[in-house]
Amino acid sequence: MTAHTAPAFKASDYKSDIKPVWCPGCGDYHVLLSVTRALAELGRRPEDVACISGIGCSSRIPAYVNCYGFHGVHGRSLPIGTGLKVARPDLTVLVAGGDGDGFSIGGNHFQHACRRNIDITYIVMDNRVYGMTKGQPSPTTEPDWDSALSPGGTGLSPFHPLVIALASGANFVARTFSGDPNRTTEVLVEAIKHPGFSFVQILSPCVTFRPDERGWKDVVHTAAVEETDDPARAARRIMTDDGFNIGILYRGNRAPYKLTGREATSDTDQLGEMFAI
Amino acid sequence: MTAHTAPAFKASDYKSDIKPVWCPGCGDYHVLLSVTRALAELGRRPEDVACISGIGCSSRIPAYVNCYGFHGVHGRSLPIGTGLKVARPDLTVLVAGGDGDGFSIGGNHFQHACRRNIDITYIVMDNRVYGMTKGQPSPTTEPDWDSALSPGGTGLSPFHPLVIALASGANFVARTFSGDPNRTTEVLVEAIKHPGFSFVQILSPCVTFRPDERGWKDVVHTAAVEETDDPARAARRIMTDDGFNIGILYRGNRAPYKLTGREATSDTDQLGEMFAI
Amino acid sequence: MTAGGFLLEAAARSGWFGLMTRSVGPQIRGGEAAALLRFSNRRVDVPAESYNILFVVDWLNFDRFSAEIHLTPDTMVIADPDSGEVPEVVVKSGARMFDMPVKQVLGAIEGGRPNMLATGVVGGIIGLPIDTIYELIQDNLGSKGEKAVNSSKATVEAGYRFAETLTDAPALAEPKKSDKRRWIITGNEAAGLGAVRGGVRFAAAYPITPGTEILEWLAPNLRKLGGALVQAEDELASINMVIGGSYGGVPAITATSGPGLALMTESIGLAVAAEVPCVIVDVMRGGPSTGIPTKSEQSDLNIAVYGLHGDAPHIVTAPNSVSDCLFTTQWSVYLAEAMQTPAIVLSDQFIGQAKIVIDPPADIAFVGKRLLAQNIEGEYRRYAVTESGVSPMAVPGVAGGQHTADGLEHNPRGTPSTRAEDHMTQMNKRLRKITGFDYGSHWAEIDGEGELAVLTWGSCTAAALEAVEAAREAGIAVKLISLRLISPCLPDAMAKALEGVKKVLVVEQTHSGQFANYLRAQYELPSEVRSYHIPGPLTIRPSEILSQIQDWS
Amino acid sequence: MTAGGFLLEAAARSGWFGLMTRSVGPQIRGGEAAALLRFSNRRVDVPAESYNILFVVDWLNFDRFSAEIHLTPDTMVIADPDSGEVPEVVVKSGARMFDMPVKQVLGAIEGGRPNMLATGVVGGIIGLPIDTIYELIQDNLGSKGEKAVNSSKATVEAGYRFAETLTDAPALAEPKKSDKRRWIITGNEAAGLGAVRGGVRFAAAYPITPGTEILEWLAPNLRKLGGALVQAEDELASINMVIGGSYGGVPAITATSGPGLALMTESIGLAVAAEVPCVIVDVMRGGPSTGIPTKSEQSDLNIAVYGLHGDAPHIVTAPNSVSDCLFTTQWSVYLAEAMQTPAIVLSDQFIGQAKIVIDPPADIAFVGKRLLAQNIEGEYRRYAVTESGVSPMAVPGVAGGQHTADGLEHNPRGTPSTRAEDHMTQMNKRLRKITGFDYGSHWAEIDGEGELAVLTWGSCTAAALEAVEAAREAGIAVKLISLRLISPCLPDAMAKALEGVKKVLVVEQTHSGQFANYLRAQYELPSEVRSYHIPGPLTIRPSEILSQIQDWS
Ligand SMILES: Cc1ncc(C[n+]2csc(CCOP(=O)(O)OP(=O)(O)O)c2C)c(N)n1
Ligand SMILES: Cc1ncc(C[n+]2csc(CCOP(=O)(O)OP(=O)(O)O)c2C)c(N)n1
Ligand code: SF4
Ligand code: SF4
Ligand SMILES: [Mg+2]
Ligand SMILES: [Mg+2]
Repeated sequence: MTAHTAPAFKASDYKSDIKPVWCPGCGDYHVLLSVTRALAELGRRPEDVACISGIGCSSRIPAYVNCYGFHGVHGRSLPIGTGLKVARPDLTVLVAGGDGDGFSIGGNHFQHACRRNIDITYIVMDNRVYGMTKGQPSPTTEPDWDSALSPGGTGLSPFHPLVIALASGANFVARTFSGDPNRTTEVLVEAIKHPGFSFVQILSPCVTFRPDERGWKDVVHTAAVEETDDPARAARRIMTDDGFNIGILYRGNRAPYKLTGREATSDTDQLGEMFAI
Repeated sequence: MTAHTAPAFKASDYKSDIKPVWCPGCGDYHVLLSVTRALAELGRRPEDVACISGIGCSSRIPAYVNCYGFHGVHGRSLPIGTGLKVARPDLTVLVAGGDGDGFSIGGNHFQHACRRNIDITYIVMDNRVYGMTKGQPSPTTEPDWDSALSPGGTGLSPFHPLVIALASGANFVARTFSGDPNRTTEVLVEAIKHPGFSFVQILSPCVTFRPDERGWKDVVHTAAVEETDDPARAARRIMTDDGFNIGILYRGNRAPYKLTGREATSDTDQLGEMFAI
Repeated sequence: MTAGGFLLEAAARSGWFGLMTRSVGPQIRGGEAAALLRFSNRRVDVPAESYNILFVVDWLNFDRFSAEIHLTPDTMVIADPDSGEVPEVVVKSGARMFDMPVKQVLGAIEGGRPNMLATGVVGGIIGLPIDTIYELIQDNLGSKGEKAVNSSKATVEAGYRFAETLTDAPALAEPKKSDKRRWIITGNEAAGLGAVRGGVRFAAAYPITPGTEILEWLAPNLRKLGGALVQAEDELASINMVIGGSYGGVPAITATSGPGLALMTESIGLAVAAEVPCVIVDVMRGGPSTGIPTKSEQSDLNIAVYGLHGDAPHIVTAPNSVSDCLFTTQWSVYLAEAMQTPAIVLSDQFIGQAKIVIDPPADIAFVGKRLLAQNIEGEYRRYAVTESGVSPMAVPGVAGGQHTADGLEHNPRGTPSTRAEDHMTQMNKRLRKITGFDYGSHWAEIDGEGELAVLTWGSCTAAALEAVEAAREAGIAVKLISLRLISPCLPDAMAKALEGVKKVLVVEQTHSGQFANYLRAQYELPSEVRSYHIPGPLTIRPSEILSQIQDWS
Repeated sequence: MTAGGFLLEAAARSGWFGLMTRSVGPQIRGGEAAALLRFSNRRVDVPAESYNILFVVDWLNFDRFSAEIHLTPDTMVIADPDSGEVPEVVVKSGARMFDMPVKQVLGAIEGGRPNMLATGVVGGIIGLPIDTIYELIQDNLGSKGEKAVNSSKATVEAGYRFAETLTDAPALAEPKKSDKRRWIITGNEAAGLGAVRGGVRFAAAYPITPGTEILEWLAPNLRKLGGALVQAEDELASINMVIGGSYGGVPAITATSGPGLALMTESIGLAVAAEVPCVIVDVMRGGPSTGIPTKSEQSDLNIAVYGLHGDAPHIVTAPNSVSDCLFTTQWSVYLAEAMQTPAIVLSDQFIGQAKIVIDPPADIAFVGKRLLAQNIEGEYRRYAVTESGVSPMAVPGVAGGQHTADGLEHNPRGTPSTRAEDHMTQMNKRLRKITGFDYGSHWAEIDGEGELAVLTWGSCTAAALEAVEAAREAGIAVKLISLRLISPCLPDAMAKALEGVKKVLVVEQTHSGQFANYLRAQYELPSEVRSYHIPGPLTIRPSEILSQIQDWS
């Protein structure tokens, strides 16, 4: 864990008093735990943190974190987070949600948020399913997973969020497993601290519609190689990985979106004068 | 050029009698020429071809091609093309448009169309600008290109359409230059013939808002290496190219979306019976 | 299968009609849930006003349901005395309490489950033949092995035995058997079936509560018909896929709910301008925004009618009951195809998800038939100006029909035009198509006569009908007019329906009175109009409407 | 600068008022184009009914403009006899033809360009001081070097010389000079300035004709004020960025046109439910679908008022002239902030892109002021129920104000709730905020008295005002009521405005009479109502309205 002075906050300071709607055993409980621990570790005051989400089981997380939150509409969390951070560069902005919210309906914002490289952290609780709507395939679902909406499976090659993040320009790319909150907390701390757009995919089982994902705890493994700051190397590694490599895979030094230097040089009266003939 | 028997059609058979609205010198004139030539080369009857687009200067192309056409709304050409091809697998479906239409507002459909890998061909006339709305930066615009909407440039790293296409699962990826209609025609013929989703980026200068792009003719060059069917190799090559490599960069053998075997096994009366107690 | 499902099906097999709705708490899975059933020997389309029997597995968070489950001093409440304190609302209701050692009984049976006990107790009280339930258990659990079947049977039997100990139990009226096998169906399933009966062979899907089941019904069943469903990345894609499929000549549909409809409006406008038929079923839920996804409301009327930018005439219909989802969806496919324009079908969570017993619906004649251009000679004009406004459509594959469908304003050939004349001509044509069409008598259901008319639509209809019938029994003559065709409006038909009517009571499930406002804008109504509008989540009950009628008579 | 720009500015510098619009053909660049100017010694807000002077560079595709450029026997047409055949419509008009060897004159001047010649001819005819034009040339072309300046001057002079040869030329009335420097501004620029005057410091942008210029004006100017504009990937992103920025406490805006507004409605509903203020300017163009992007229409009224799913009360305003874009946008920022709700501003292509000379507008007092929660003690309730409906809003950074803004229905704390009571409470609160607000007199512009009232809105206002003034001169008393606040409706204020009015003529630029329908639904109008509605692309002319008034008097 990163060296730090004794934190002024405990994880419980970031826990709200609202009871999650999640099913017993849902992976998202551990994500919540890791987020609160990471915030405590970073020691940012709850009122200086905002957590923005879309719609889905995972997207319920803002209400359970004691910070400013916004539970927006399905797929639009990143634009809300972007607007907030550009308007208020002083805040720590987390954006969180599911694989459906982030890669299906929200897939365009995902690419463009990576490109824009604003200093926010995007956490996707990837359970390879639409949990909230009761079990339809998401972009990350295996092609042969059977469901009512896609009987026999979609037959489509799954979406590779980490490759897309990297190819689009994200500045920090990591994958963790919700069942390992210690490692997840560490990664989140690094992600939040890293300048620019940080993307963290958290494999978070949906025990209700994907009971098979309980088995993930046995297949995840620490990435064999060291993190890199070379996008091409990172891409090669991720394109050929098995989807269960855990760790920080890319920590780049792309220039983040410029948020500073916003001193007023004019007032509205002066602007009006430009129309005078 | 591919070997073929004497074509039954001439390029002019695919040219409609509607006068393009394009500026004199616009690169899109040559794209139109290449498309009609490619169709003639392939010898598909005009009524069996459909050309679908969104909104933008480039998206005006369907009306200028003598085939079935659909000039849809901004950014949604790929879903229209997808629906059409799934409903009518017998047709040759081309989808065409600009970099704004395809990568900005339509960026989500682009990724997901690549994943879905339906047997259609997607042609993007990339001029690195929004031409139709008079010169705003598009996702492929250079970060320092100055404009009214982004004074001094966007500062963002450009979107890499070929990398995204490849990472998302497109089955054929190529780049050509509108100023070279012979090569463009050849590539289009191959793209249309190749099963699954074929993506062709055509560098097509906007002489009005990007007069500098007239210089493209001097910088484009044939890709130094042979085409490949290994996505990882192709990705490495494209991620490090200068954006002006011309040629077929990836010709894959991913399984296309299954469109066949759609024999009815039931009628609506039988379906109703399932509700009988 | 849930206890409710068992009871409904057993009752249906025994000759009763019935209706079941479900209500759940906020937990995604594993939280509190209630099944609400009503039985009768005639078709029922509305939940019960109050309940005769309440079987309680435990009282945890019962308060969440108390507004939906109306108890009276006649209600029998059967609960485990150890399952927690009886909620105050139950005590206050004066309901008759019966103790049953639920946990103890279940503990005594290996594999004993609460749903089977509930089935047994309720089945026993209302007099369902136990053999029918056994039959059902065999049908449903047979594949799980004899052990599962036997423990279920034993649990049901324990329930029946307990039921025998009860006094003054409510009994059902004699069943009305039928030669034809009745159906059990939800509104969402009925909409799916109506779509394919109307000719739909292509669908595009993005899931959303409570519209998902239509899509999930269509996915396997379109395949069986040789058609296809594509799961889209979002609603912007799904509506455009539908437009693409339909442009190819294949009748196409999608289903969604308010938030999804909002995302589709730009492209629905494209379908209007480019004249591509398509059907969008909006299974309405509580709004605005994400609102209350699991509960019903009629508040998407405004967006459905007025939600497209520009002047964009199109069709809006609404099923007036669970089973009418079949007819109205089928009819809407027919209308969309006939007029080459989008049709929005406004269903809602209540009629979409309620499960109902019905007599098997007749196959109706409405099958989408598009006016096609074939054997084209000479210049083809896609948007040719015709008397009806409908122009023969060439679909890909037809030689000589090449044209570009366009959302830009165009001349009759389809070439973009900014001329005032072309704009006016095409606007008139698009409007004429839908205002000049002969909708027959299907535009509304009209029942009875009276100086007072209840004017309503959609899922309020069944409650209004019960209220009107009750009013008549109480000697008040009331007419019921329920609109199935919401838009366009039919001034002449309405004027005829309103002949002799002096007072109109408009009933709808919205907060702002959207339907009343819409009627006021578009129709000539009698001078006395009252608007009864209550938003969701509770369905409007017949008694509420009845008291409005009585107040005004 | 175009000839039109030179003439307008030269006239303004010399003390005249004026208005310029432009019309172009379908070519993206390089096709036919026309600049339409009207000058006066009082402010003009409507294009001319007919034109006194037509200077023609060439006749190619003139037909495209003939519906917009009304010629009379008084019109002087100056054209090169070698520039093609005079179009029939021109011949038929009986206009006076003057030959000018345009090509020859230009050929004789090195670097001579048609725009300068047009400037010279027209400037000469109407009597603009040539020195003012020289001054302008110096200001605009000085940086291009002396040669460019001199050839421009020479071309202008040639024009003046030609003008001197003309007889019976129309002359302008005496100019009205002012001590204060007048402004030349377009409606889109005025909207941008209004936004920042109202306190906007954040914007998100996706370009679309004809809204782009607002965004392009804001981009550099927000920077100068220490604010920021982000170019978004689409309108779904831009509206949500605006919501995010505003949630951070920074007043925020976006501008778009119909297709973009359609994409935004889902998220505007979020802003309603989550109670986040924001402003969306819709610069309307011809609809439906892509429609006629370069031409004006008022047909987004329906979607602006009714286009959100669910019951979603919000603000809709409309500027009533080019310069009122400033006031109305500024006021809308104020309203949105005060009521913590979205405000949609309905501008249109005509007022957005027309260029006008005005007296410098006064700085008005409306600066957005949000009710903030500060020094929070105890439990913070974001959606606390208050008398006004407005709840103090905690913005990030304020200790103790942590909460989750939500589009799901919620209780006062913001926790999601499906309870009927919470739904009703929050629905009432959201509605109360906007119906109970004191809008002062700004809700409408009211002019004159009469038994006949013209009821209109937006860009039809100026034409209606000219028509009403002409009617008065003809002895007909007419009242004008132009609504600036489209939604919510203010029944009391309208009732007062309609006191003594017996007949109402509703005027709007739509095909279906959207405004008339809306008024009918929401207001009590006198029994005699006539609706004059004409869709785009041509702007409604004062004379059309006048003849409606005369017909009915
Ligand atoms: C516009 C819109 N379309 C569809 C929905 C329905 N919907 C709610 S959540 C969801 C998918 C959630 O999946 P994911 O983001 O993976 O979250 P999870 O529930 O799996 O955590 C969908 C489709 C919606 N709320 N809004
Ligand atoms: C929903 C919507 N938003 C915005 C627009 C405005 N618009 C029309 S074309 C265009 C960009 C076109 O750029 P591109 O696709 O690169 O085409 P080009 O004109 O450069 O060929 C935009 C933003 C629109 N028509 N619809
Ligand atoms: S449905 Fe799946 S993702 Fe949703 S709360 Fe339950 S376990 Fe978690
Ligand atoms: S603006 Fe650019 S892209 Fe558009 S037609 Fe002109 S040159 Fe071509
Ligand atoms: Mg998921
Ligand atoms: Mg472009």
